[in-house]
This record gives sequence, C-alpha cells and structure tokens, in this order.
Amino acid sequence: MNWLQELFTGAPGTPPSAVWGTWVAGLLTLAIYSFLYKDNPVYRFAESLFVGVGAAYWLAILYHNTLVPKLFVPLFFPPEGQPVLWYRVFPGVLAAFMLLRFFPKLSWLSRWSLGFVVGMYAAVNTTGFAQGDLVAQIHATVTTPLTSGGGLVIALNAAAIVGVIATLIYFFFSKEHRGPVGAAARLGIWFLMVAFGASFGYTVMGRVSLLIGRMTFLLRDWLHLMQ
Amino acid sequence: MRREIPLAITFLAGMFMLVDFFVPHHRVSAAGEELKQWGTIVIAASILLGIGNLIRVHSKKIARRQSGWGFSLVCLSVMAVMLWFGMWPGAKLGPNPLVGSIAQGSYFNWMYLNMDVPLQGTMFSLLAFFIASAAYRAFRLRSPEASLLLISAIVVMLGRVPLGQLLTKGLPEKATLPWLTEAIMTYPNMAAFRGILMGAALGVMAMGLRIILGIERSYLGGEK
Amino acid sequence: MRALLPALSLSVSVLLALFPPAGRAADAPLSEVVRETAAPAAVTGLQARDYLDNNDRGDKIELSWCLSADDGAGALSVLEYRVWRSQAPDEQGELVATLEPGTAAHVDTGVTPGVAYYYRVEAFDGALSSPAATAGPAVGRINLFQTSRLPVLVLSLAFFAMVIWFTRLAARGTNLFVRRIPGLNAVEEAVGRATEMGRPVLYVPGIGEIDDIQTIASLTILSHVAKIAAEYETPLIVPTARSVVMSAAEEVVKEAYAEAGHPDNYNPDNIRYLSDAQFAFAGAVSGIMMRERPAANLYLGAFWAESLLFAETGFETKAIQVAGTANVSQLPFFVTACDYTLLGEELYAASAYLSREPKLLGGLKGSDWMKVITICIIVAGVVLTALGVPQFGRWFFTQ
Amino acid sequence: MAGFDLRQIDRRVIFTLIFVVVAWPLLRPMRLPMDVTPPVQRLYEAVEAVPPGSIVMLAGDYSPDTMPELQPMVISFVRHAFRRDLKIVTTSLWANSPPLIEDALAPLAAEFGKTYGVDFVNLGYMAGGTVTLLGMGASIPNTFPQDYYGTPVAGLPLMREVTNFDDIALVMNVSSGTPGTREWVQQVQGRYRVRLASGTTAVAAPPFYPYVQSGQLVGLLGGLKGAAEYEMLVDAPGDAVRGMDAQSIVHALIVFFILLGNVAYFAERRAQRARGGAAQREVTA
Repeated sequence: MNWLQELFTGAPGTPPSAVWGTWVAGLLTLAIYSFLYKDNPVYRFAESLFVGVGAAYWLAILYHNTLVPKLFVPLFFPPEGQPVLWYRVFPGVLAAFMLLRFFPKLSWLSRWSLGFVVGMYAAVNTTGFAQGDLVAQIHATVTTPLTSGGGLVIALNAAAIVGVIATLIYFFFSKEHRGPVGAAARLGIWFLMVAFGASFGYTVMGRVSLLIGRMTFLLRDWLHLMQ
Repeated sequence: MRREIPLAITFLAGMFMLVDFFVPHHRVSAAGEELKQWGTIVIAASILLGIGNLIRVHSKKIARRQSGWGFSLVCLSVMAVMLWFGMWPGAKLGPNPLVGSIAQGSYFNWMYLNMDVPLQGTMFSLLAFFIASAAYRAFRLRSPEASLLLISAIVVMLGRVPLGQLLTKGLPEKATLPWLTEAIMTYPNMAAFRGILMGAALGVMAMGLRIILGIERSYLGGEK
Repeated sequence: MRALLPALSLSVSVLLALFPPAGRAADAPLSEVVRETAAPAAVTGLQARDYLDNNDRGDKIELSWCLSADDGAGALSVLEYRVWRSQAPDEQGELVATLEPGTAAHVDTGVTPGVAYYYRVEAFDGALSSPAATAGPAVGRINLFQTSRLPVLVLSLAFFAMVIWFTRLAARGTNLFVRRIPGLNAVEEAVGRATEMGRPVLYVPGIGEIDDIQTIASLTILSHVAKIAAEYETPLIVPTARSVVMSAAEEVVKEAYAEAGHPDNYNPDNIRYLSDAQFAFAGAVSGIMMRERPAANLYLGAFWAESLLFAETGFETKAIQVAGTANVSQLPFFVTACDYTLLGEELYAASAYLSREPKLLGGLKGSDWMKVITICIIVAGVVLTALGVPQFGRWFFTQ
Repeated sequence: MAGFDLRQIDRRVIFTLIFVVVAWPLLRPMRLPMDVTPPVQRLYEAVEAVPPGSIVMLAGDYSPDTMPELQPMVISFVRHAFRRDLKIVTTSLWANSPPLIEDALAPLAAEFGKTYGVDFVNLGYMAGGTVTLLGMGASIPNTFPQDYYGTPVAGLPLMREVTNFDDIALVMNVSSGTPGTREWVQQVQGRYRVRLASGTTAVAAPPFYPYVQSGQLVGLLGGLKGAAEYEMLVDAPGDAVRGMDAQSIVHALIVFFILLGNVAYFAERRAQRARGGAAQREVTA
C-alpha cells in the first residue's frame, strides 16, 4: 500500500519531524471539529492547548523581538562602538510599573504607565482618523469625477456622493427623522442595507474560505488524498 | 496625587504627539522618535499583563480544584514546555539551536506550526458550518430593509465566485453577476462605508480629546 | 543585479576601447579616439536649494543639474555622477551620493537643518572625473508647521470647540435635544412582552472588555433595561464573558433595582460569568436560551463571530430579539435574524440619550454638527468643482 | 404544517452536507473560469510599476486563523516581487505573523536564488501597533534594531539602504484585523506619502472600498477570490485558485438554504394567518 506508507512516512524526503507535526496538526483539527457534534472533553482539551500554546508563543516572541532589541540590548549589551541608551531606563521603569498591577498595594503605580500609553494612543488615533478617515474622505468625495467615464459611471458616481450624504444624515441625532430629513435618512438606510448585504456576502465568503483551507490541509497534507 | 500624576502624564504624552503631527521641526521629530520607541516598550509590558492574568486565573482554578481544573493544568503545562523551548537562555548551543530559539526548525517553531496554527485555523473555520445553519434557519426577509440586505448579499455571494460568472455568461456585460457585484462594492457599499467611516472618526476624535483633557478617566479604573 | 550592471558596462567600454569594432574605428574621427583618454564633459546648471516642501524636518536639500554631454552618448559614457557636500565653498567635502547615468536630480537627506552647505557634482566615466560643477550655499530650512495638514488642524479645532461647547452646555443643565432612538422602544416592548408571557429577559452585553466603549454604552442601556424589568418584576439574566464586566454589571443591575424601588427582587445568581473563551461562551449562552427560554433576547455591545450563534438560537426559541453593535461586520447577521437592530453609532447615541451624561451628550452633539459641516463642504465642493473652481476641493488634499 | 417539517432538520445534517460539498470539489476539481476584478488588477499594475532593484515592504499583520485567505496573497506577492527583482523587507505588528511569512519566503527565495540579508529581510514582530508605525516613519532601523533572528540590522546589507519610508517604493499590507490596513492608511499612507496596497480577509474588505476610491490604497485583494485573481495574474495558480470551485458550490448551497428557509418561513406565516392566529401564537408555540 503506497498510500498507507506515505501516510506515515510522508512524501519521499520528508523529515520525520514534519510527518509527526502533520499528524499532531491533523488530530488537533479533528478535535476541534468534534465540537460540531457537541461540546466534549476532547474539544475542551484542544481548546486549553490552544490557549496555552498561544500565550507561550506570544510571550517568547515578545521577549525575543521587542524586549531584547528595544530594552535589554540598548541598556545592557550595546553593540560595539555604540553608547548605552541610558534614557531607555524610563520606559523600562514604566513597563515595570505596568506589571505592578498584580500587587494590590502598588497597583496605583501602573496608572502612570497606563496614562502614558493611553495618552499617546489617544493623540495618535485622533490625528490618524482626522487625516485618513475624515479629511481624506471629504477630499475624495468632493473630487469624485463627474465629467468623464460615460453616462452610467457619472450617474453611479453622483449616486455615491448622495449616498455618503444620506448615510451621514441617517446618523444625525439632533433632529427627528421627519420631513426632508426623514426622507434623506430613509435613503441612507437603503445605502446602509446594500452595504451590509455586501458585507454579509463577503463574510460568508471569508468563513467558507477558512474551512476550505482546513479541508485542504486535512485532505492533502495529512491524508494525501488530493493531487 | 494618585490620579493627578497619571492624568498629567496622559496630557503631556497626548499633547506632544499632537504637536509632533503638525510640527516638522527636527528637534520635535527627534524627541518624538524616541518617545515612540518608548511607547512600544510600555505597550509590550501591557501585553505581558494579559499573559500574567491568564496564568493567575488558571493557577487559581487549579489551586481551588474548581470544575475543569484539569484543563487549566493542560493549559499551563503546555505553556511551560513551550516557553522552555522558546526562551531557555542557557541553550545557545550551536549555529541552529533547537531550544532557546524561535527560528525555523527549532522545537518552538515546530510547536507553533503544528499546534497553534491548526488550532487557530480550525477554530474559526467552524463558522462556515454555523453560517450555513443560520442561513437556513435564521436569515429572514422580515422587513423591507432585511430584504434589501439579503438580495444584495445573494448577488455578491454569487457574483464574487466563478460560478456567478458561469451563470450569467452570454448576457450583456452590465447585466452579469460579476459586474453587478463590482458595481455594488464600488458605489453604494463605498458610499455607505464612507459615511460610517466619517462618523466613526468623529467618535474616536471626541474620545481622544476627552482622554487628553482628562475628562474621560474610566481607563484609570474605579477606585478614587 | 544592480551592482552587476555598471561592472558589465565598464568591461564592455574597456573592451571597446582596446579593440574598437572594425567599422567604427574606420568611421570615427580621430578626435573621438583621442577623447577616450580625456575626462567626460562636466555637468552644467547645477542648483542647490531647500527641498521644496514645507513639511520636511529641514534636513533635505534638493539638487538639480543638466546631464553631462557624454551621458549616454557614444562609447565615452558617464558611469556615475558623484555628489560631494561641504561646509566651505572650496573644499571637496564628503561624498554623499553616487548616482546612475541619466540622473539629473538628487535629494540630499542627511543635512543638519539650518546649516549652509556647498555641493560639487562630477561625472565619472570609470577612469576619470569631469571638472566639478559647484553650487551653494544652500540651507535646509527649519519648518514650524506642516502646511499640507492645515485642513486637518482647522477641522479638528472646529470639531473640538463644538464638543467642548456642548459638553459645557450639558453640564450646566441645558436641555440638549437628542431624538429618541427607535431601537429603545423595541427594547422596552420586548421586556413588556416577556412580562406578559411570564418568561425572563436575557441581556448579553457583548464579549468586549470593560474598557471597550461599546461595553460601557451597553452597561448604560442595561441599567435602563434593569429598571423596567424591576418594575415589571421580570427576571433579568445577564451572562458575561469577562469577570470585570460581570462585577460592573452586578453593580449596575443592583443599583437599578434599588432605584426602581424593588431592591429585594435583585437576584445576584442571574448575573453570570460563563467563560472567557469565545465559543465556549457562545455555547453556554445558547444553553441558557434553550433551557430557560427567555422571551426577549437583547444583544447590545461589542460582538464578533459569536453573534451568529446567538441570533440563530434565539430565532429557534422564538424570542423577540433586539441587537446593537458598532462592529460593522456583525451587523448584517443581526439585521437579518433579529427583530430590531441598533446600527453602529446608534448604540452610543442610545446610551447618551438614556444617561444624559454631559461628556457623552457633548460628543454626540459635536459630532452631529460636524456632520452638518461635512455635508456642507461636500455640497459646496461638488458644486464649485462643477462650476470650474476645483481649488476649494483640492484644499482638502493633505498628503 | 402537516407531515415533514423543514425546520426540524438537525443542524448536524447541514454540517455534514457542508463538509461533503467542500471536500468533493477539492478531490475532483472542475476549474471554473475566472475574471480579474479592477482592485486586483490595479494592485498588480502598481507592483509592475515599481522599478527593478527597488525595495518594497511586505507588512504581514495576520495570524494562522485567517491563513487560508491571506497566505496565498503573501506567496503571490513575494513571487511577483522576486520575479521583478525587487528587494523585500518584511515587518509585523502581529506577533503571529513572522513564522508564517518565513514559511512563504524560504521556498521562494530558494526558487529565485535570493539571499537573506541582501535581497530580503524578515524584521519580525514589534509590539506597539500604531505607535510602531509612526516609529518606522521616523526610522525603520531604530524601530526594528534586530531582525526576527536577533541579528542587528547594521549587519544586514539590505538594511543599510533603508532609513524610513522614503526608501520604500511600495508597501503591501496583508492584514486580518486591528492593527492592520486601516492603521497603515491612517498613520503611514497620508503622513509619509507611501504607496500602499492591501490584501485583507473577505470580512474586512468591504469597509476598505472608500480607501480604494480615494486612492489611499493603490489596490485591494479581498479574501480568497482576490488571492485567486492575483495568483492568476502572476501566473502561478495555487491554493486560492484551487479553492475557488469549492467556494462556488458552497456559496450556491448557502443561497439555496436562505431561499429554502424563507419559503418555509413564509409558508408558516401564511398558515398561521389562515388559522387566524396572530404573531402572538408564533411566540407561544
């Protein structure tokens, strides 16, 4: 049985660790799918494994890729010919404060670090959204081409401008939705519903794709049933 | 003081980043650059916080023998093993260490690719099944709005895959499902999301303002 | 690859110089053969000036010149241009760039702002350099404001002013009008229906953390729902996915029962922490729906993929369902499976409407009037562009 | 309704059906024809327009859960870039990405004879999200002082050519959430004038169409279909193209389910109305 042999040794030249790995991955995949029948201990085992592996991965990569190059190397092991970045002590202290959350007596100090991070993020988000999602979108709407591209495209472009305005009016809360405002809001909801429909279609597509990915793994990489 | 200092830090960090956005002066940029490097370090610590919390919750469960403590034990043990593989400092043995390294070919990498990857991937692929079931049992043309939504959804679902191309083959281009789908995406979908984007931007900006000015303090936690 | 090309062309030109192809040697005037040993022609018209952009840090100087006459012409081609920078007019200075043939401009990015520099550019043919063209002094001008970002500043300041203004008005007790969100009526009807049927109400505040603004908005609405439930004496079940959210929900519901005058009816067992894991939580909530058969299911807050499972199971048990979330990708499922859905911002508006908290009202009113301004700008811009005045619209270009 | 009630079908029957319908076309491919949509075409052309020898950035912000959709995009982009002699610098704001990117880079580097450190560099993961993006705007080597393996960037020849986004001809962001394409648009594209292309999950794609219309994104790959079209354009059909048959059939099945479910729903409502029962009955049933 060629196929059976391949199942346990992999394609010619596959290292044993890869074959092992595929088996582990295949069995874990089935363990998760067992949830479709009903919640069961095998699923819960796989789920706990998932949490543990995920956390360990995150911690290790955070250490190797962020803390070492950004904090430990500049402070303690500067590359030859480069000075110690002594001022990295400050973020180091703030990072340590953050971890004081675990000690109720000192947890108030973690607010310093939190304040730093939250303040920075707040400002960065404010300018980012203002430039990228407000001003840039206003600019793009105002400069929508309305003179070229043929009758249908011009009509659709004009409709899109109307759609933007109608959507904004739908989310206007300082006036009852009656009269002309109500009519515009009504138009807005139609645009929203068509957009949500598109979202719906795309979300279905995405979820199905993930299943196709796992099935490709099961049928090809593990069971060697696909060409 | 336990509140004033954090609020002052928030204000200063926030205001500086705002200035950094508008003022290209090289001294501002230089200071801004270092501050951003600090940001990554402190944020890294906040991620550690989450992982620490996880360890705490599961150890408590094990210590108190709460229901399902065995699963907590599984979680913590596998975590310890993987951390040993990934971070053991004394293990820089050769050019391609298997332990203490995260590089390709290490034990750590093996665990990631063969355990974390399939588990994460499979977890979310469950949703394809749930969507199919909900499509049959819950998605209803219950109102004109929902009907419009579902019609648009059906057009997009068929028009975005090769099947839709096949179904309307031979029709004039502007009546084919792929064309209709692209038109929906490019015009009404774009317009509605642009409106949503602008509204959401205002929400974020208002929140940012409140945080920097210290009006919004909920992130600092409850006690005074 | 890129390193190979010059080397290749160098060897070709050396070969050509040593063994000129027969036809060419015969045709070529003598002068050209002699020029092989001479340096290439110098570049002309070298100019150095501050990088024409008001938004840089002042660390850039822009150079431009006309190509050497020998660039790309004949066998004596220029192999590279060399750019030298110094702080004195007659010094050779530091080599700052070597550029490929055909290049007639360069931006020097390594300068100290505010310092005067002199530049020399030479054409080099592999053996000899042309006489240097010189230019300078040029200064990288220090900029104090990113002029291209002016629209961002103007609109942000206008918006911030309105937010602060409305917040202060609200704090002083001025009655700011916010229309009632129809979704709230649906929520109240649903609770009423559950009371009529003698079955509990289920309220899921999402699976977001406590610092998620959606969760905070949801807790405001929860307080409102709890008051009605307390008045009607209908059990209210609140499953949560985060332990901190659970404690917050406990506080909120307890307080609401006290305010409604029924503190004794508060049942702490109904506020439950189920699981942090997404699908485990979804499974457990579905279990509650099947077993305890709530007649009204309210899903308000931050939801992700689990939205689908809730909506489906709730539909099965024939409960009245009202949902609301700002996570746009989940809205379609709620709209098609629930009786009423609060879309995006409506969730925040509902919480501002109910709580009348000045900071929320101020943000909401400020956003509202900013939307009016936005609409005005769009209309004005489109009309002006159509009338042949595109400058207004272009002003909003910030890149 | 007397007799067989459509609504009583067990979920597990539907689950089994989905399972079969996905597996069948994978085992017996039909190769349905496929056209390329404008956002994908534009992305392809944007990469084609980058002069050979330039440096492009592959920013991978995704995790294994969305790998089936996004990994084919990463593979196709790397193939496209290597084929056009572009150098690749990869970065990640998501901890989960670097090994996945590595998985795509290694075989393709071998295929095209590219050298690590000279033709491509994997800078690995950096915490900080949006703040990290701004740090890169100021200085990429200071933001990523070491690569994924801990080698200082000063020791990598390619990184000597990179200071900040001025040296990057194009950024391809492959993202499945936050931080991701939206943050790249907000913080990098406008602020540092970067040519930005994006490949996202299908779930995330519809809200990005305003960015495509405005030109903030030079192109967009949405979900597995976008990935499949890109695979066709770079002339290397892979997992995405292979998945399209199954995708088609499952979509048809789900549309069928929606229609069938609604027929049952309206039939039931009509029956109730005929019996004189109001909506009240429906709830107490």
